[in-house]
Amino acid sequence: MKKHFEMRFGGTGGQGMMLMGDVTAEAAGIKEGKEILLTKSYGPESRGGACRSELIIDDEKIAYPVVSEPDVVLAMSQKACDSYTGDLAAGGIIIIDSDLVKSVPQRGRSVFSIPITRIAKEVTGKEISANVVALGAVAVLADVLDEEAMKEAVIERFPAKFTEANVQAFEAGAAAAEELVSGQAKKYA
Amino acid sequence: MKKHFEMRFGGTGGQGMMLMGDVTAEAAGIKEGKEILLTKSYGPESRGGACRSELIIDDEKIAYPVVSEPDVVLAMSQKACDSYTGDLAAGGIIIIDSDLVKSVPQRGRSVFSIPITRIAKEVTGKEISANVVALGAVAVLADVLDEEAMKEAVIERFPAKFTEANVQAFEAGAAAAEELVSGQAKKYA
Amino acid sequence: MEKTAYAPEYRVLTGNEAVTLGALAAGMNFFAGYPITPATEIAELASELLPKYGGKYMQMEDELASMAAVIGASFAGSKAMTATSGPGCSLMQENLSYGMLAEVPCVLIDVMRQGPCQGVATMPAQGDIMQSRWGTHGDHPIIVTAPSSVEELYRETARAFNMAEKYRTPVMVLSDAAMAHMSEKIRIPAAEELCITNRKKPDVPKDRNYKPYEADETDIPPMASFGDGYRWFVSGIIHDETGFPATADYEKIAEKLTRIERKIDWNIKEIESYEEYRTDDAEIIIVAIGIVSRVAKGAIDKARKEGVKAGLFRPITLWPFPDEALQKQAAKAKKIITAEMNDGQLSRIVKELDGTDGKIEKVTRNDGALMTADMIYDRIMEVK
Amino acid sequence: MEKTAYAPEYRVLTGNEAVTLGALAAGMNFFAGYPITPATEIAELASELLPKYGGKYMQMEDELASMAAVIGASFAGSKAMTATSGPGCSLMQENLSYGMLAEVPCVLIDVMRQGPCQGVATMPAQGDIMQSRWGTHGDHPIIVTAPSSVEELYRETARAFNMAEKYRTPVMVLSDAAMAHMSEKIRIPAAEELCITNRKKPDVPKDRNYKPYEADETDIPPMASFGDGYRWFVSGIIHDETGFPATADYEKIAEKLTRIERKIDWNIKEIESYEEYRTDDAEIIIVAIGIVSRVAKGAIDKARKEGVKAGLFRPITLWPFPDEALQKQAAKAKKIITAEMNDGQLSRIVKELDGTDGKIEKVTRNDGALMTADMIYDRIMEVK
Amino acid sequence: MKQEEKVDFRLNREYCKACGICTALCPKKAISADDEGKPSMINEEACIMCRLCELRCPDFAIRIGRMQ
Amino acid sequence: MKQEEKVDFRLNREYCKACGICTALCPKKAISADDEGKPSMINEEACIMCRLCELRCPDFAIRIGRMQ
Amino acid sequence: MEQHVFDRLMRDDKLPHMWCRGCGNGIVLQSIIRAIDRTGIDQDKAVIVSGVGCSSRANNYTDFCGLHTTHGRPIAFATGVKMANPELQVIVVTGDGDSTSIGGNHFIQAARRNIDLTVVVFNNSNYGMTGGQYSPTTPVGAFTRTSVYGNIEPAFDVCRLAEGSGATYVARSTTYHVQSLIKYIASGITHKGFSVIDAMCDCPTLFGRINGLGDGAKMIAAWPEKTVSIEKAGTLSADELEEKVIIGEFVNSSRRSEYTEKYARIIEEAQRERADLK
Amino acid sequence: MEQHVFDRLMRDDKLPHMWCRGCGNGIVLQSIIRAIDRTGIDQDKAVIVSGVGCSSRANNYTDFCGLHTTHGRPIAFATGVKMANPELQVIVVTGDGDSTSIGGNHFIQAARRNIDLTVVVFNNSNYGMTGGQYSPTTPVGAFTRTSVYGNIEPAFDVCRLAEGSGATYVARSTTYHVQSLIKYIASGITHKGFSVIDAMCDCPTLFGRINGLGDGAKMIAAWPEKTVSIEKAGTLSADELEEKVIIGEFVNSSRRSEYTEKYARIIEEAQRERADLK
Ligand SMILES: Cc1ncc(C[n+]2csc(CCOP(=O)(O)OP(=O)(O)O)c2C)c(N)n1
Ligand SMILES: Cc1ncc(C[n+]2csc(CCOP(=O)(O)OP(=O)(O)O)c2C)c(N)n1
Ligand code: SF4
Ligand code: SF4
Ligand code: SF4
Ligand code: SF4
Ligand code: SF4
Ligand code: SF4
Ligand SMILES: [Mg+2]
Ligand SMILES: [Mg+2]
Repeated sequence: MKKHFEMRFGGTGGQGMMLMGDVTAEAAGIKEGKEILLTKSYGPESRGGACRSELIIDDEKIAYPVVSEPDVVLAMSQKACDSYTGDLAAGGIIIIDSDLVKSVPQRGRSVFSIPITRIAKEVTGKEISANVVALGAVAVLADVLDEEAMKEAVIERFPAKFTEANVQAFEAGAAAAEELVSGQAKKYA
Repeated sequence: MKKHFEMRFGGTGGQGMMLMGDVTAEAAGIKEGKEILLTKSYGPESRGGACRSELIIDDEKIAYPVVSEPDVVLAMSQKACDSYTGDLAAGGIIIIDSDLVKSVPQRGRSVFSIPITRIAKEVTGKEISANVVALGAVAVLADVLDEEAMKEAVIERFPAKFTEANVQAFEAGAAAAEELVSGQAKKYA
Repeated sequence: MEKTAYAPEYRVLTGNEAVTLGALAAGMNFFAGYPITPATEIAELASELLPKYGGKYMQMEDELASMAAVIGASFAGSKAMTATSGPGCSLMQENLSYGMLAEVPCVLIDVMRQGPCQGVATMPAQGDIMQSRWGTHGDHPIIVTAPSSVEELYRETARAFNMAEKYRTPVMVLSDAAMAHMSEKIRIPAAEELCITNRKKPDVPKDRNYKPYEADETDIPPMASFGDGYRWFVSGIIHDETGFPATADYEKIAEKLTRIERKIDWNIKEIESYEEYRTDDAEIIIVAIGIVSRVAKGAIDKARKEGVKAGLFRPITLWPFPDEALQKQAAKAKKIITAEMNDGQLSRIVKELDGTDGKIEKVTRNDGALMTADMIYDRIMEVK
Repeated sequence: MEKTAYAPEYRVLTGNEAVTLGALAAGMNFFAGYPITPATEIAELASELLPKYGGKYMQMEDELASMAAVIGASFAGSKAMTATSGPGCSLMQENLSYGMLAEVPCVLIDVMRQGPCQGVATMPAQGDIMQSRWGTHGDHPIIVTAPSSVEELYRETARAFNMAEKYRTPVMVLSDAAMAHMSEKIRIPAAEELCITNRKKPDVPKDRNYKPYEADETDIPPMASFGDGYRWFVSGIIHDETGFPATADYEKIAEKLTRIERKIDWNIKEIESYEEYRTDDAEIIIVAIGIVSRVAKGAIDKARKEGVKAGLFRPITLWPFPDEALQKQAAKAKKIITAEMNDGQLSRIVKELDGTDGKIEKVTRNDGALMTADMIYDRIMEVK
Repeated sequence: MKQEEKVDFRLNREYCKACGICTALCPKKAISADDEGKPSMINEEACIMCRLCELRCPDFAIRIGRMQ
Repeated sequence: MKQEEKVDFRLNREYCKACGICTALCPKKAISADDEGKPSMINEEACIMCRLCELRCPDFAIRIGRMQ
Repeated sequence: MEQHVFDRLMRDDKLPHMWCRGCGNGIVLQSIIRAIDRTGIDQDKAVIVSGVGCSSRANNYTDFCGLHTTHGRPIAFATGVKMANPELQVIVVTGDGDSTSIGGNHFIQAARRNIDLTVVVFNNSNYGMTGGQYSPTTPVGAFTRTSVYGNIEPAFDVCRLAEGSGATYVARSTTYHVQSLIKYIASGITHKGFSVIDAMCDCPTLFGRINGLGDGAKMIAAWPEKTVSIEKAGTLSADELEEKVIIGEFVNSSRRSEYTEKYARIIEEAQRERADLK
Repeated sequence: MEQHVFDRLMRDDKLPHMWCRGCGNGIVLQSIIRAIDRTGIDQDKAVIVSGVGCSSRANNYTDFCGLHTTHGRPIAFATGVKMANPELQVIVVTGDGDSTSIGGNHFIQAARRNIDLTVVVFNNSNYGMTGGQYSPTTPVGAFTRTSVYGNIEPAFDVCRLAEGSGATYVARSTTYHVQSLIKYIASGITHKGFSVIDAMCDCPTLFGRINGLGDGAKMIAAWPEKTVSIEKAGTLSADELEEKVIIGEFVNSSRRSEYTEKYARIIEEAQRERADLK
């Protein structure tokens, strides 16, 4: 497993990209005991257009709080995909919401297309759960993350009454990712 | 003549002590070409009770703007006399308005008593001219000063219509002082 | 202090959150402020949390009023804080000087952003180092601490309250726009670990004998609170031990001004704080604070791999500055490189020290971006 | 400039009068201020004289507004000034930083009084030396001059306007409560002697091509006035050559901030000013400014009578500081004694200089009274 | 509205942020949001040329006039 | 005023600055300035004990009451 | 054909602007340039001064001289500009926080002096730029980032404050009532003296969202219901008025003369005195 | 026998005070301690906060807790004191310059919040401390050290400003009308909310002298003629009122609740919420 790991969750305001950062940081930092450093879009920047959260995970103290070569980029909108994938690390992966991102700047990178928002709608009835679906997918695809820790972090983040829906969303995301990894994901494509 | 000469004009607000400083500074500094440094009571200090102006005259640049051993102190009120004569230089003189100053802290110093305000009233009809009378006296008694230069400075200080009265007041003051110096001043004593 | 719902062992917090929670842990019960990027979230969190613990949040009309309200609240017995950034700091200077002269325990957080003037509100910088000491007119003491991580922001904010209370003085904490908004995992210390300090109270009878500025051998006068039953007076004019103006008395003026400097100077060993990293055999000492000190370590490690003996001296308190400790390092070092995100303010402080003549090099960045390890590494390799 | 009714050859003037008349002689046509002891008489005289010469006096509601109005007036083409003392200076810092960043010619007179806070309003001090450079957040350039006599107050105030216009920057003049209120005889220089400088105006056509922050090789951009026919924009956010915010562009930020420092640094030889007294063979150098430098001469003369080779180095400009000249003296000297009315601010500046390590002694007085020649003399004899 | 004068509704699509103000507040519902949320003239006949759409567009995106 | 009660007009001469307010504004002219300009009770009979002299003395110099 | 007012008075190269989707600031700005246009003042003699805030970015986009100052101080800067050259037409664009919180003092003092500035307050009831905290004009009970328990601070009535301080032209309108908004701003500009136009506008991103008021279109559509005209207001009881925002022209007076004109007379007098001395 | 109020509430060791002969400040101060005495508030729970100016020295002489702050800021300091401990009775003594010039913003904001402070403005129409420059309350035409051509700045009506900003108790009296002055200050203290008493007083040394108004006694004697009661004012025309100073109680309202009380309710609510979480 890579010692220093960078990830970026990009979308538009309201899609819950900030929350994805929080949950992942909690899972990796508190549950897994790794060092983490999380930054987010801030101020006017975050008030329209693309916004993102960025997480660095490391076994050691993290000195420099800037993600410069992300290993994982999630793009939940076309604009996010356009703005946030240019500096992907060699060997890094891009995860896109296949309904919202029409074109991925191709530079020979692994792209995982998942209809994230559509899955959310189908599983929980609510588009707003898209970020939980995405968390499931990310948990599977970013090998630095532990799926169980992530799920727990999701559960703890919300009031109990949402647990069931969230678990479903998370698992659906994870499943979609698993399928892609095992090359069987044709269902939503 | 003493190279470094310090003088202090003390009285109460409204007696024109500030103006005495200005006129003397003008005479010594501009007309006589000496170096001068003038300070005055300031702020709340000058708004009631005793107030003063202090002038240093020297042939060379004056570094330290504080009068510490005045060679001449004029006291136009009892309070001024009480507060302002303690640090008189050895060999210094005190000039008092004999009607307004009842007692002079005696430490073996030359005191010149002149009924300055009374003279002003007699000569010009106005008490306010007392400071001009005092200037005449000072011009005579402080040997660093030139009587003519002082008189000129007085004349220039006021609008032309006051010239006559001021010259009379000045000369009366000078005369009173001359008499004292020549030991004949019994008239007002 | 009661353990807050916000205080489990480990948490992921932003710098601004850590400051607020650190303050609460230290007993903050009053906050007055005016929003400003990048410090705003401290006010926001305070506005939500303080009333939950019986404390008070006041959003004042500006920074002048914020600092004034903080001081007023402290006189009434509160542990009070404000938080701002450069432009607000500039506005607080006059009342901050009141706090210094009138010896008012209170804490001011300055989350530094790129200056001068409006600068760039969202970009980090370290441009307020000199202002934190010299921003206001006249000589005056202050304590300033400059943490370098979210965890340290928590601890140093708490310590700032303790020092404010102990030394009866305003204490400043310098954060920056980067640390303010990034989250790190921190361990929330137990209340005991923080060792809450409270201001010394007078024990004289409640008549007129209480003199608010009469100090014992510690140089720190006990402080009553308004309403305690003492009737005392305090002035922003230089005052004697009674708190009343001593405007005509040179000796009293000197006594007062000397004592307030002394109460810091003589306690420097307890107040000062610094970190050393790989300095044992270091020939090149990097001096860096806050966020820059973090990347400096990377640069040092890299240089050491190249056989260059580099080390880090990180002042945590900037004022008082850990002179002696640095001089000890300086004596052994061939070169000292100050690394900072401004035009060289830290460098000036280091230059002041005896024993540094001719040894000082600097690397600065003043464009709103973070300094990188490479910038420092390159400089090390240049001067080595 | 038209010779004013107030300009015969020699006059007896107070320091505050000299400042006002010097400003008028240099072309001041706008004053905005708020009364404060011991600077008030500058405002009072300005309020009377300015309208006589078609200029304008504005009494603003506070110092924040005063500095703002001064800057506004300068943009509209005026030669503008304000005058205040420590507390007011602290309040002006934010807008002063606007003047620095937006490169606004204007003059600020600080008549120093005993600080900190309200301090003692009528007592002189030299406690604002560091504030004049570091009072506001972020790095920034400024020119500060510290005259030592009434005559020099006149000349340096006039020169302050010239420098402000030439370098497009705020210039500060440090006076003090003693000089402000004492009168000395001064020679009023003829207009030619003062060499009035006016800001460089743009000569580009009046369309949008005028870029208010585009500098030629002098680093000083020509400056239009509002209403001239150019339509331009200026921001207190760090801006590019067009005056518009350059918030996302590190390079432009660095370019701007570097240029405004450079335009002072590269002209240091023209800006800096200092006096040396009996330094030729001096082994002990007194460094003193303003009123203290006067008594220092007496102390030096006295010491020389005792066979001690003392001399005076008097920085007239404090910022930029005449480094090189002092270093030249320092190289020859055995000891350097800084003498000042504060807790040692000048001393810190001198310590920063290379070549002074271990040589610096100080004598300070910070109780509202003037330093005496004897204090300096005694120190000389102690360290000699 | 006179027949011979046609409404000249120009939208600067680059400026328009699809806020929906113009379409929501057109007194005659002459304009309507397209699938990007940006206005287009759907009923020229209805338009009374009150210009409110232009005046209330926060993004300087609309210019409405008459074509001759 | 009842005969048996005499006016107790006390002046703190150290505090009094001889401003003349009390004497100028005494509605009954019961007090008058002495040669130092400081008030003294000149007409006890006239005094109606309105206490305005005390209330308006800017220097906390007057205390007026009744002697029993 | 005459150029469109946008082309004449806006800086096209600076658009699209930085404001959020549906933000009312753009409407107020548009009203300002239309008002300027209507008064026919010389484009080269107009200076637009702003403070700091979302709204204070307005003069970034206009093609006049523009002075973007410090937070809260635009009126003080503008006072200097106007005094130095009274020929200039000086317009201040400012936020509710900029003008009535940190800048409150300059606001009331300039009103008292009656100096000829036209101040347009972009009143969105919160501090937009810093992320939506309550301001001195936030209604009681409203939620913001610093009033999560509901705001307890009573709001200023900007017009009453202006009037109480001495402003000689005072009016209020909203982004819904654009025509009157333009009219009032134009009157303010033509008026000789201190003019205040309280331009009620919306911050959907922050204030709107946290208070569940919907998007920009919804918020703007709500104005007719929230407001009542000054004429109508006269017929309502205090209780009925409690929740309403009154719009209209509150003060339009020429009784007090303008500051720079009075100062010009001082100059005349002083110069006469000086001439007499010669 | 009961101790005299001077002995109970003044610091005898600080007298005689520093004010000039005939200065009205002493009368206002005396009225304040008599008012405090009348309300019977606990001497140990009263804090008198002042700014900087001649008048701001008032609390040097009183035997309460005293906070002598920076120029213009006493209301802001007082806000902190009162919020921190609402049990304290906080009284602000301030000059016209201190409160309506440099401190104007704090004045209007505290009024808006309706925080329970009692502000007594020692209104002598000039900056006494700095030697007599014009202030925001100097009448038009008056001479001062900075208005040698006659003041051209219109004056604030302190009471109107307070009212326009939201103060819930507003009154004015003069040093001549001491009885009503005491009464209003006492009412201000008892009133729960922000109270302003505009205490018109004289600075004979500076303002009096330069305007030829005579000494303290003359100036104080002139008040009856310069003033008109609020009752009488109602019967006069605007022109007749032009030159008059209206005295009386302008606002005395309990409609709006007090700030610290409202905040106490927030604390209750927040603590309830917190308890609910447990
Ligand atoms: C001295 C200072 N304090 C605080 C700030 C931060 N700040 C910038 S804009 C603003 C408030 C903006 O509110 P408003 O004036 O209503 O404008 P809006 O953004 O709502 O249009 C604040 C508090 C600052 N820039 N400077
Ligand atoms: C920041 C600051 N600016 C200016 C001053 C100078 N100053 C002290 S008191 C004062 C005005 C006093 O006027 P006012 O408040 O009316 O009180 P008064 O002396 O008339 O009673 C001024 C300008 C100061 N101390 N601090
Ligand atoms: S001009 Fe009026 S009617 Fe026509 S589209 Fe625009 S808003 Fe609708
Ligand atoms: S009002 Fe303007 S920005 Fe909004 S949808 Fe219509 S055209 Fe677009
Ligand atoms: S009013 Fe007071 S100070 Fe004035 S004369 Fe009477 S007793 Fe003396
Ligand atoms: S109590 Fe009244 S009547 Fe008697 S002396 Fe005093 S003022 Fe005059
Ligand atoms: S935050 Fe609010 S005020 Fe600022 S641009 Fe967005 S909608 Fe407008
Ligand atoms: S200067 Fe004026 S206000 Fe100050 S104490 Fe003297 S009379 Fe009173
Ligand atoms: Mg706003
Ligand atoms: Mg006053």
